[in-house]
Amino acid sequence: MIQFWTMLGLWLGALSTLAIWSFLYKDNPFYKIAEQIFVGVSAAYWLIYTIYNILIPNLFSKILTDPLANWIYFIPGILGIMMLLRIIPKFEKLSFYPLSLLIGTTAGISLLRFLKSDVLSQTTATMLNPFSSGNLAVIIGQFIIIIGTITGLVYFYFSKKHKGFIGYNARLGIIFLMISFGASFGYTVMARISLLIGRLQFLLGDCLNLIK
Amino acid sequence: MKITTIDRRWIFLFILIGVGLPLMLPLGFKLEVTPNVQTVYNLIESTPENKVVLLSFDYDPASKPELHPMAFGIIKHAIDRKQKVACLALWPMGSQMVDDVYQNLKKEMPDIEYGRNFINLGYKAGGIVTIQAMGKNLKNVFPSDANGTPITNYSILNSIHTLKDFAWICSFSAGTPGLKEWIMVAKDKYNIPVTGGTTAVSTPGFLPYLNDQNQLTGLLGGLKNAAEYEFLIQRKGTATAGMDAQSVAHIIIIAFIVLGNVAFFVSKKRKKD
Amino acid sequence: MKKRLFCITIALGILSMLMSAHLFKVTDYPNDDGSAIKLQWDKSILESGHIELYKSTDNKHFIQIPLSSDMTEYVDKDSTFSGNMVFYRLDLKNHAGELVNFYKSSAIPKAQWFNTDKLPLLIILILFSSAIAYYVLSAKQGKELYIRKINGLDAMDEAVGRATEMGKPVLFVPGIMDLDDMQTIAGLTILGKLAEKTADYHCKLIVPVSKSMVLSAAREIVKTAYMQAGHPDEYQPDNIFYLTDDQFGYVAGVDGIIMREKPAANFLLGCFYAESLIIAETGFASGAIQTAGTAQPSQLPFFVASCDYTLIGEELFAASAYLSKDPQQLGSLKGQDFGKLVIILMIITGVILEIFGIHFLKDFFNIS
Amino acid sequence: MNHILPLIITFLAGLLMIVSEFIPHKPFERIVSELEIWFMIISGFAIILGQLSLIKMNVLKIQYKSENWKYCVVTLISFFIMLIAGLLWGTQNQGGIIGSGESLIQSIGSKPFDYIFDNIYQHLMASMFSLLAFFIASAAYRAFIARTLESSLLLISAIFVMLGNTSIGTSLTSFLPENLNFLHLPTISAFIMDYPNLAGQRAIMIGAGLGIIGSSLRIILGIERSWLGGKK
Repeated sequence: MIQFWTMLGLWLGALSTLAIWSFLYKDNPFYKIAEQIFVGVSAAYWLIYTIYNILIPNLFSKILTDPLANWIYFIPGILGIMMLLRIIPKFEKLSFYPLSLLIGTTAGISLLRFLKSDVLSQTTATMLNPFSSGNLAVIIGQFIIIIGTITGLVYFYFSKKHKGFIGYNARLGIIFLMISFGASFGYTVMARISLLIGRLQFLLGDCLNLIK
Repeated sequence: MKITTIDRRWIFLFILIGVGLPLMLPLGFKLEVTPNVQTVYNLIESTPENKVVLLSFDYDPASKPELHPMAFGIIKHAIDRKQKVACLALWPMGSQMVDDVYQNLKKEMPDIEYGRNFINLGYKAGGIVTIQAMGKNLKNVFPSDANGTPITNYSILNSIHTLKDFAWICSFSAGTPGLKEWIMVAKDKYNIPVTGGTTAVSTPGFLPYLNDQNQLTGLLGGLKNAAEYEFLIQRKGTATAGMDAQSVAHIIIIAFIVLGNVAFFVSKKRKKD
Repeated sequence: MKKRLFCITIALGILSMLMSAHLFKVTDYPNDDGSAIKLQWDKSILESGHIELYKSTDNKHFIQIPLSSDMTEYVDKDSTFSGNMVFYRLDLKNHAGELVNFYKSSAIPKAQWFNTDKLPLLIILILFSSAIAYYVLSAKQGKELYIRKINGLDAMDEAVGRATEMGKPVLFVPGIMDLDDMQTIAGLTILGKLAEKTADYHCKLIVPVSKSMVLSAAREIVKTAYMQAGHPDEYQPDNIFYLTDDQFGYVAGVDGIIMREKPAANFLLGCFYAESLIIAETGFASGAIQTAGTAQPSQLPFFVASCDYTLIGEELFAASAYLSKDPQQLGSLKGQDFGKLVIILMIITGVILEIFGIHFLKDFFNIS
Repeated sequence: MNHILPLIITFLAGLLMIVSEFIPHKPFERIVSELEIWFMIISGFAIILGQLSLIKMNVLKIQYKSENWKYCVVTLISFFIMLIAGLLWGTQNQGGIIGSGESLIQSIGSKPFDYIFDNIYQHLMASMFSLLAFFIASAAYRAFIARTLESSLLLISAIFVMLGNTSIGTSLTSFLPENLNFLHLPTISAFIMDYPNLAGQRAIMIGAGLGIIGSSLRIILGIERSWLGGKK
């Protein structure tokens, strides 16, 4: 019995893969079916996931076992229900309250997080002594980092026209951005081909036994 | 110009074939063996017969494509050199990885015998604390193997009391706990040669350990190094096939880029004329 | 004689206490909420054997704290600390396990009201915020503010116009993250402006989303935009819909929509991960004009490669100011530019100081 | 006017988050972690909203027999099968309403929810993800044409890095003598990754960081209120 289900599983996996890939040729009924199954199954998956891993442990189990000690969780519970009330047009505006709490929290957290980890730490990382190494390539490289970062920032300057000295720097900045884009593109190719290798190992190896 | 508007489905087809074929028929592109890989190979090659070695499987299925071929190659090499292989896992799923490698090895190597030259000790929680405890007394930490059979039933671990009795230790590591913990305890404290295999992403973090003190004795980092190892032990495995597929795919992409540029310049010239 | 011996014993005792204070230091852990104590001991202690650490709240009953043998520092985090004195004893044992020596010390855990480690962060925060606030206020008083051209946004009118002519819809994809990502919010702000345009042109606007809260916000934004454009009756909530929370499930759905509805203009603005290229390439194959924008450095190359216009990083956040030309928004953009100027100056000063071996500036702003 | 209270809530929530970063004293840290749980709970409720939208849209399409309506039946069926499987027998780690389905595990090998996850969902995900291998090739073909200075740079740095990362790159330049090591493709590729690439990434990160700081401040101060729909 279990063998049948394992076999069926392999078939389902292979069919799913081929149906998705068929999209590369053109949109077709097989892709449409796979797409709809994907949307349906994954939506239900995340719903079940949320119920079991977020709502039950963080809210329901707390409120049901000891409502008095956990009274504070009635607040997010009520806010959550206010969110749900969007379904009824009359109460639509109630969802603004939970939304404003979330957006305010998000704004506060992001402000600090990006100030710290993206702005300040990247700035201090660029404060380097270009001559710290005896290796010529490293010295050139460190100069490139300093100049590239500064001119890249000039490119993002909005309140001045990009001409003259600023324009010159901004142009240099976009050159660095382009080199950077090309490099990350090239670097990612390997990882993306690996995904295809993984799929083909499943199809050719696990399903068809063509890989030794 | 027709060629600039080439149907992109041709590209898709080329990529599919270019990746698929080498997987079935590995080409075995010549690989330059990097020094770190050669060091790992030499370590195993120079270990005397009948010594027991320890392999730690610190990864889960997500890192299987990269680390599995390494584990397979190193175990095969060690058994070919008549060493005895003990495996354990610091990650819960690691024990299944050991089983998987063992099942595949058995197909290729009839002289492998569970309990005589191979054993799966299974998973133990605790990370670095577990390693330290093994440094004091191995059999207290692993009284039985992964199937629950007492290890005294098998002959393989007769001569092993603590970590120090292993000839070398290798960790296939996808994160924490993993290779780093093994270096800290097994190498730094007990001075046992430690080597390892890591995913390409985490490799840079281990390079500082390849130093004068030999905190790491060689390292396999990513699929490319795994393929080099397969080249050294002369076995075209999944890493070689994977690396071949990578190379072919890269060549195809570059060829199409060149084609696109040629077509662009030809059409530009014609417009001028 | 006895007296002298007594004196020597006392002196030795004091000496050993002084020594132990030097060798085994126990202090309040700084900049915390009073739930941790920092213990440090000298490396020389470890040379003559192994150590065991004990702690007590009443100086009578000691319980052991597990340590690994090579540590010289330990932070005792205990949420039950109540501001009373805590006592610690460090036992030194030889290889046979016999007690050779011990050191005792104590400390009171305290909570602080300001984390002094974060002073540089506060300085920069106040500097940037006040710059932004200053420019917002001066803009409010009617000061003219210039903003440079942002390519992708100028093309928005053209793209919507083209879609209308062709009788095809416009597609907006706000990325796969929830409202807790500022990129999503920035994308939704642009959606508002886009919706005003599609309302003006009477063009169909499709917005598939991947997170329910984004669904609520997007509907509200589009609804208001249609009201402001004077076409509240044309707002169709069902054109803004949820597909699934799953990254690739969402992409599968979006790809399907692109191939079936064949929108003439795609706007991909928000937080994108690996799905960026799948959507952009499918959009290209369908022949749409594509404008993309994200602050994810890893995905920008793919948008640059396969879309007609790309908003790079900060340009995504400048878009709402650019499109609305609202003086307050433009003012805050000017404040951001001031921030950039400060950073460029900091880098240049920092590099010069580093060359001369002065690490003060770098160390000051290095917040762990 | 009914936007005043939400704007005040936003302001206070944002301010609280910022202030608590600098105050280690109780109870600030606790409030922040508590709010994070609230966030999860509220978005947990919101997810139901999304599912209702999904069901409604599909039902409407079926009802009005709009184009491709038959596929909407597939969506609904797969949604409910997965949902019911999860509710009745639970998932790998949790039991469901009618238990953990031990007898089913005996015959299928895992719970129905996990069976669908392992054999359909996971494969769909991996296949969709693997489309990138094809698309990255077609995007490269189209974009990497030396039309302008910018696109030439894009092209050159991409090709160097691509070649440097595989065995072909190694073998192409392996004939070069040791003292010309800096011309080896892997060396050039590593140089591009470590320096110019890093510089570009940094500029984007710092710029985007400032953009996020600016937008966050605008939201906290109530200048940016498009998420509430209204302008003023």
